Amino acid sequence: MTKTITLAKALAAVVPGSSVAFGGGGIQRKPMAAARALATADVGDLTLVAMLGGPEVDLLIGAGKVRELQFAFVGFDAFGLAPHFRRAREAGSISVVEYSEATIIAAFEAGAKNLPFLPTRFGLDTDILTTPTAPFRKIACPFSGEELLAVPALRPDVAFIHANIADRHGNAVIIGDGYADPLLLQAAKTVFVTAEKIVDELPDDAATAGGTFLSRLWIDGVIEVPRGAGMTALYPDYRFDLSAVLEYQKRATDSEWFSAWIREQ
Amino acid sequence: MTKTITLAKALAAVVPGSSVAFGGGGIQRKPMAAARALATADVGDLTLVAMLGGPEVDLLIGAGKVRELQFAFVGFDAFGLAPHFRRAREAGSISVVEYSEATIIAAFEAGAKNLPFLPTRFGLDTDILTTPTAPFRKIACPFSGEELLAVPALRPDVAFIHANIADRHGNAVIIGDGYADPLLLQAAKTVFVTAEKIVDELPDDAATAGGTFLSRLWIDGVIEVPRGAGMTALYPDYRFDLSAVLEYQKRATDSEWFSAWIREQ
Amino acid sequence: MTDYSLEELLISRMAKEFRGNAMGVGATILSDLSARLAKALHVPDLFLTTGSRAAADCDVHAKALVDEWTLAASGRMNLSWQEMFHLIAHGKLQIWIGTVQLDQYGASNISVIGPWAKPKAQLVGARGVPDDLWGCDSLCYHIRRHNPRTIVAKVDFVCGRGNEDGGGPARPVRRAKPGLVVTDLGVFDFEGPGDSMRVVSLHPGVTLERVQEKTGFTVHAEGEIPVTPVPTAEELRLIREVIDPHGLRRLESNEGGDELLMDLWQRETGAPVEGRA
Amino acid sequence: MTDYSLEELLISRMAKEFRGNAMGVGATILSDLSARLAKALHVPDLFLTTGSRAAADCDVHAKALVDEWTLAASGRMNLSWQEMFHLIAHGKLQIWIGTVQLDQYGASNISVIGPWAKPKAQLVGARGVPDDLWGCDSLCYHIRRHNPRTIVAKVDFVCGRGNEDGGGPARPVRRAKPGLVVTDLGVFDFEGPGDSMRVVSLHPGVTLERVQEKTGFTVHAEGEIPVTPVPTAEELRLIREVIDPHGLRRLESNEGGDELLMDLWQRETGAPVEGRA
Repeated sequence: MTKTITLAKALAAVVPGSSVAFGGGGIQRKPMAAARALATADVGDLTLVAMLGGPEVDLLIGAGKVRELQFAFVGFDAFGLAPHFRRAREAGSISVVEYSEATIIAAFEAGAKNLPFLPTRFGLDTDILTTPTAPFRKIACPFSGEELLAVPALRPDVAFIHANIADRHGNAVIIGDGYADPLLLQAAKTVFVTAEKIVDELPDDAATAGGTFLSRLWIDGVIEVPRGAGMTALYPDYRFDLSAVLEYQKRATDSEWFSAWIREQ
Repeated sequence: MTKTITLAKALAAVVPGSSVAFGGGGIQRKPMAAARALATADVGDLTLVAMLGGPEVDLLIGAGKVRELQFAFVGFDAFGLAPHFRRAREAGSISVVEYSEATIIAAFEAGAKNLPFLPTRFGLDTDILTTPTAPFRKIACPFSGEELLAVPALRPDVAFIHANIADRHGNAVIIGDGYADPLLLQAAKTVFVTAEKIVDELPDDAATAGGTFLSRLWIDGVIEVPRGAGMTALYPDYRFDLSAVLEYQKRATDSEWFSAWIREQ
Repeated sequence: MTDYSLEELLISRMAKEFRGNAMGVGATILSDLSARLAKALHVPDLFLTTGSRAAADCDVHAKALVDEWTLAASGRMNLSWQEMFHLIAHGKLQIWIGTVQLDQYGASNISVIGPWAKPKAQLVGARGVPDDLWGCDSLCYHIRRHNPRTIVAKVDFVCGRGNEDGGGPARPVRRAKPGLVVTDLGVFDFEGPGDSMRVVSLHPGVTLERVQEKTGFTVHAEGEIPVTPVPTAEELRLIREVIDPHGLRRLESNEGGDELLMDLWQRETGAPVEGRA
Repeated sequence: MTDYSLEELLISRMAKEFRGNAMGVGATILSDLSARLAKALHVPDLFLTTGSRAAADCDVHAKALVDEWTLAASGRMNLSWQEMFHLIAHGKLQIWIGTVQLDQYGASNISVIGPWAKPKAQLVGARGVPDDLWGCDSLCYHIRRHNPRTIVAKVDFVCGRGNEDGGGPARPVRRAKPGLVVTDLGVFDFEGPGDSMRVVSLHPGVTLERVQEKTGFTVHAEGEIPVTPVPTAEELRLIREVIDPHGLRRLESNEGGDELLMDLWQRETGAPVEGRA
């Protein structure tokens, strides 16, 4: 039973108002091909979900596709801030729900467990609890009475994860840092994996054996997209494209440059 | 900084009244050498914790070391029931706290997260909630109101886990089924790993790469114990010793045979 | 018609219940063999976790007493128990549970016989049954010997919940209903009055009278009762040549016992068993 | 006395804070280099997760812009983020956070400048700071430019909590206290009146007056204020030859910028950079 599909077919699962999540972190292993395709698709009013957002989030904000962003971080790691995200926030043109890393992981983990919430201690006593959109509630431990934070489950409608390699059954392997992807995978209602390469059977070699295995039982479709992480890095396939990253940061808010860039796929 | 110690030194961490947990499952990868050494040590009144108890639990009950057992299963898998466990329960001579697999995993996971409890849906509507020693409480989800089960954390004082291989830093690899050991490892206050072999550096080969890696940060001591799983199986090092298993089941409650067997290490 | 054993009939019948893109967990020999048969026959994308979580999503192999040695080569992932329970929470589990007691509303018990506080017989504990209850569409059961001590009016300890409360209060996640039951006499479900046990089919040669006599309550039966379909030649070939050439299924028959175990062990390991037992 | 840069002074000072058998997480270049220096010098069992969780518990290597390529060979585990947060929950984290704002009671902010609802400047978001707060003994901070906009009376958004509530209510698990702070002017802690900021040492050539002038509130100072110890020859050798031969630390200096980045990139990859930017 093959789960190999096209990117177009995967994108069709995103409808106006959908919540769409992206794996990877910062400028590492971002599903850039999927995000760029989504930016030119006829669908908007999206809620984006990303623990550590990067250019994929920024370009969708720039393309006007985003109503709300649920995030713990958006940036280009050591290479600076995200231009469209900055501009949109400073203009007040998108809604945001601000998590921390551990609280958004708890939200994914609640989804992965098919539970409505999970308790955590992370985030207590900080201002992520004080924002008008904060989704958290304080609860008391039913045994000890300790004050804890209840984090409601996040169940994104569609998640895109980029992997190094996948098989036709829908299994995939991430060789580098898995970030929150294994939990996002389990929390999302529909999951698409873009992979550099789709093979008949995953190799059982040292390179993939130390990686993060994503089971076909969680995955609805796999799409072969060479260089699917675009200008972000995919260990060990390619480093990030530093000139492209720096150019994007400089020029992204130039609308002419940006609309040409978005289409150049 | 080596974490290599002796079994005697590890056993000294167990004091009267300690809660002691064992990894593995049924008759797979049981820390039998550690359990047999504990059975002849001058320490009793123990609380044993095992998701899937096997001969290690049975022999400690037989040796009169156990006041209370916290468990989801005790048996010899396809090869029958545990003789001392049966006898002790039917005589009412030990206290038991009965979990299911998922609820004891939730208890370990709460411990792993350093939280006082975790919610779950598993176990609802069954009689594990009705026993006089049941540790659970029903709670309402603070968001949806859904009835859930709160499982308090289990934090065993000492855990013994048997692994295929460990390094002197305290890292270890389990090649076969990890059972609940990765979470038990994180929940227990003190963790000892017995391993077939201790090496300077863990090999980075196909055999170990697919296994479960246990980090030195969780582990207080590693002990080299060849055939440390005794008559239970350790993939891929040895199959279980079927004649020994069957003999134990037949003769364990013969006190003369049993006290000779316990000492025959 | 080819000759077949009761175990072969049961495996063939049990195999029909699996669907694809989900786990078929083999916690007992018969459930394991039935999942393997299903995958070999008509559910190629069944996700097997027979024997070991470390060799999950493996291909169909011959069943062994120690499966890891044969399954590891084709196992596609090392499935952690944590992830397994996440899969279960998402309804991706299918299982035939080998139960000790089963009652008229489909509650099951593998923990204790008699009062829990001081049991007449301590069995293995509730194990994963209270969990499977929240991760399956339905819980299917097999019972080796259908008699009034195994098929009872009310179980002594509820591991898997039955229908006596009509499925319990309305909840966002529905608990599994008791599904099919196979015994040495027939196939049953819980579509009788008040969701109680009902005869689905009787094995060749078994009468309804014998079932009633061997059951601790009155089993509902309606209309013409079909005969349980017997295994096809292809099913028998797969069972005998592919998934169970050593004959582990005999452990579930009257042949079961230490001698058969030792014999299977010798076949499997090639080594003569030491004369310790 | 050997010549040294400010960054080298900071790395040397920061390295002194690590203890063994716990993680030293390098989320910024300076924190990463300081953890590597600590491991190379005096904390051999420091658990590094520099650059990538997939190459965790690696040996000391030369820092690179893309660390995975160099660290993977010696990384001992693929540390999942879930397990990382379990380790953090058990207090096994040590981190120097590069903060944007820090206030007189040690609260930190990397999320927004100005009102959260419509910020004057959107930074990166709270990231892991609200979490580290519950997994460290203390949260240490570094700030590149000490001035009244970075060291402020009160942060605009609390990512890491400060001492203004005396540590908050009594709890079974204590939240981290603000620990040391290093800036381009000196080293500070929060042992001043009411657990407010206090001068620990001033970097060579820096006066207390300059610190007061550059701080958005009055920093507590008492007695003879020591000079921050300067890096030893051995520390400088390790920094320059072992952990940062390419000189990534310069990104934290006034030299930082696209040109330096491109130069480092070329050294690291050996390839000339395409003239796209």
